[in-house]
Amino acid sequence: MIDKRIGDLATAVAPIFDGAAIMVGGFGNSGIPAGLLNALLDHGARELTIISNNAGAGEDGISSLLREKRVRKVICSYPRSPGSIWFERRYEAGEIELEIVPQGTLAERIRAAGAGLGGFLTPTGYGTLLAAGKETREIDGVGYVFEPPLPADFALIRAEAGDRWGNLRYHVTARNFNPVMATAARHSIAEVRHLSGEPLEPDSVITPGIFVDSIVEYGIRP
Amino acid sequence: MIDKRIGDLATAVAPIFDGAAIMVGGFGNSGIPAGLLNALLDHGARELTIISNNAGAGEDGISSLLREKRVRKVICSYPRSPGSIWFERRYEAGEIELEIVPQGTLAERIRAAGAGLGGFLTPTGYGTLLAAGKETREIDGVGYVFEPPLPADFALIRAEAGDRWGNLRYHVTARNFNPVMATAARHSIAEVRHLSGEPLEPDSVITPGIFVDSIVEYGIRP
Amino acid sequence: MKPLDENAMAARLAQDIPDGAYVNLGIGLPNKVAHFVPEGREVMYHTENGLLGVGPAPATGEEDPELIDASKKFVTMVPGAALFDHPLAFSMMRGNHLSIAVLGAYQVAENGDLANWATLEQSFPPAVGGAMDLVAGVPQIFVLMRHTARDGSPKLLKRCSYPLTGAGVVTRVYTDLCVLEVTPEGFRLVDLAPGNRLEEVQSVTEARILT
Amino acid sequence: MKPLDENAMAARLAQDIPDGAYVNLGIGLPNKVAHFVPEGREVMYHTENGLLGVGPAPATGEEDPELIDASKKFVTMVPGAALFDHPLAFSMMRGNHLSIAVLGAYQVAENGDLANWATLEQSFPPAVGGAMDLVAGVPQIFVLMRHTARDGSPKLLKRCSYPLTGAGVVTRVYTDLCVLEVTPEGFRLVDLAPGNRLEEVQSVTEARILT
Repeated sequence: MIDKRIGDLATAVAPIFDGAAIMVGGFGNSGIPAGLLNALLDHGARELTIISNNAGAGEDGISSLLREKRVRKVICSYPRSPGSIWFERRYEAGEIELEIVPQGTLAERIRAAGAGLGGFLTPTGYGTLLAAGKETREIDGVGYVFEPPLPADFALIRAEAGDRWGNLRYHVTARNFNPVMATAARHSIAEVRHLSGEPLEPDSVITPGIFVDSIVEYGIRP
Repeated sequence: MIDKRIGDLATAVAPIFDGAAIMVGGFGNSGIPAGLLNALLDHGARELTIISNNAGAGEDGISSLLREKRVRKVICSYPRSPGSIWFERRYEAGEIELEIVPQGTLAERIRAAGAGLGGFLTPTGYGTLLAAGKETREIDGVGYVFEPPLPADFALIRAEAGDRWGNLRYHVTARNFNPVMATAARHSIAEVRHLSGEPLEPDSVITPGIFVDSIVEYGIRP
Repeated sequence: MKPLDENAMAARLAQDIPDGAYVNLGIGLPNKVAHFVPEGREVMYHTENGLLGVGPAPATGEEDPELIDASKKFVTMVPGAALFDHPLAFSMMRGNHLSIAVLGAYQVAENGDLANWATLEQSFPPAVGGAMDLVAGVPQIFVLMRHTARDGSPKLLKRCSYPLTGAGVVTRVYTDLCVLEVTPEGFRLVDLAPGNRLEEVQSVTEARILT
Repeated sequence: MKPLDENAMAARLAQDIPDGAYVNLGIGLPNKVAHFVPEGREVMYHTENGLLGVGPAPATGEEDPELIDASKKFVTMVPGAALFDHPLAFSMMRGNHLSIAVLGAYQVAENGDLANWATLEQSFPPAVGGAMDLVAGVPQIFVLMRHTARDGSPKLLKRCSYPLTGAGVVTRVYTDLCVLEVTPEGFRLVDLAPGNRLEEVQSVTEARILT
């Protein structure tokens, strides 16, 4: 029988190891796996690489991991949100490595990893600092940058509803990076607002359960 | 006001010109835009390139275009379905050009065109005849083939429900190639079983209307 | 000189957004454009975090905490809206499906180069977001910004000194003093804000304004 | 020799599909495997035209004309099923997400090479479908086929003579005479169909069978 349900957040994040690369879904506060991030802070793993669109804000979530010096490297498109004080502090002190990736390239590199592709050519960033040192190519007068896939050891995903097969459905713009990240990690962990033993409607599934390794209920919204 | 509705199939296919490259959604008989294909036959355009997973079967749809010698080239993964007699006849007589593309590479090349990418590296087909003459690369011990994007002049799409904004929703496995083809053509034409002036639920939309140029009702199922 | 205020700047740009357009509005001033699109035009606003059909801000108390735009502000959805994930949101941009993007800028050069993501300050972390994806794939890039920097220095330059967001990508510039089109020859005047003279505007512009 | 019939072949292979596996079954004989998975195991069947959770054929009159599998046969959906488009269906394959693919073959070589998409006949149009995508990304490739061709010629070879579907991709071969594992040294016997002796099976096999 397929049953990916896990009883509590601590058990869900227990497999995460020191030095792991972790994708964190969400954009701003929408679709952030807040429960799993709290559990990861308690879990204590360090030397982490965090792959996420933003670099946290305030005192919770990714920010709390930065504050407690658990993060070695951040790969993101936009680390400078209002209130991302802990990122800025660590960055200015030279305590973390930063890799800036254009937002669409970030999504596409993650997708390539999940889809088993070896990389792709994108026009994004051609002729800019973010293409420095990268392979480029001109096709029919358009310049492209070669970008490699970006996989991770773990993905922390936030969804609205899920079932025991790991199928997920999202609420409005909380979808964002969550579905694509679920495909690209060796081990994807989903927190869902409503977890059911009954299956989701096959038509309404956005993330098929094959991409999800474990699923845990966390009813609180951001 | 945005209103992409068109009153009849003939008007919907009227912009198609001789020599056009046309994507045709569907897999087997599921999700085939049968009404638009009938209208295309009546329309009379010739020297067409057809991009589709299969090459038709029986006497209708793509098969009828092959029978009437409207097709110059077929790009597909699997032309040899039971009943694809018109394809086989034209192929054996050397009357059409055939480009065989692995099914996943076909989907991905179409996606790359719709997503503005310049191509990608796939492990599919590496070391086979279908990689002959193509650029290849080895990364971390895995061989990859470089595949270019595959765009089209037109896409003929079949969906279950649509609205005046061009938003589409599909029925079960009739989704297949339809959503990705809608993104990759300069002009995408959708036939839908139910066309409404009322909007689809934003969460239920699979093809956002931005990818659809015109939409016409055709209530008959395969 | 008689600079327009921010609302008037946004209203001027909004005149040039046609009925049926698919438009991405950048963070800050560009976001205001949505309030000024003339009656009778249906414009679909795109936000890269997964919504086409962004509606106005919700009434207080009606906010959905997970329904936000790229500025992370609470929004609503208009009829005909669609939700999707990040890869599809960026296919819309990169794949030439949107009509217009309206962006802010630090600098614009007469060859259409745009600098809007990083300054030369080393301690300040760079943040690119979706700007490079927009300029790579959206056919019309409108820049909406003050004509000069806060210290009075010009922002419309012969060449950008800040790191580029994209090369040769800007099609129009809307400032508080004028509207310029980027042509192969350089900036060409479309119109002046009411009550301004070209010589005065030229005096605060490093690049030559053609007429 | 005592060859298994097709049902017994499918049943033998089905023994090796574990509970919770995600499995793609090829057209023809491989499709039969679903009928023989032992009770108590929940296996999710994937079809590349956009369904994970393929169920048995519907009762006559209950068919949904648009709910089909890769063989274009009418199917149903099991609880926990999900629907998606072609790009995502192939991400599941190419991206190493499926557990097992069961395929037919013209030829299998002792180095794991698979030939199952094209013969050497020129007039016959080639048709690859999803086979090359499956072997590129699914970690366990099980071949299910008769041990020899209709004319009695061997199909388990030192090297394939037909065009390859993939190089070094097959992990196991299930025939009507035996089960073989592909190892770095070549085919290694897992078991013989009841009532058969290795020497006899070897006599209809071009490649060496190790024990």
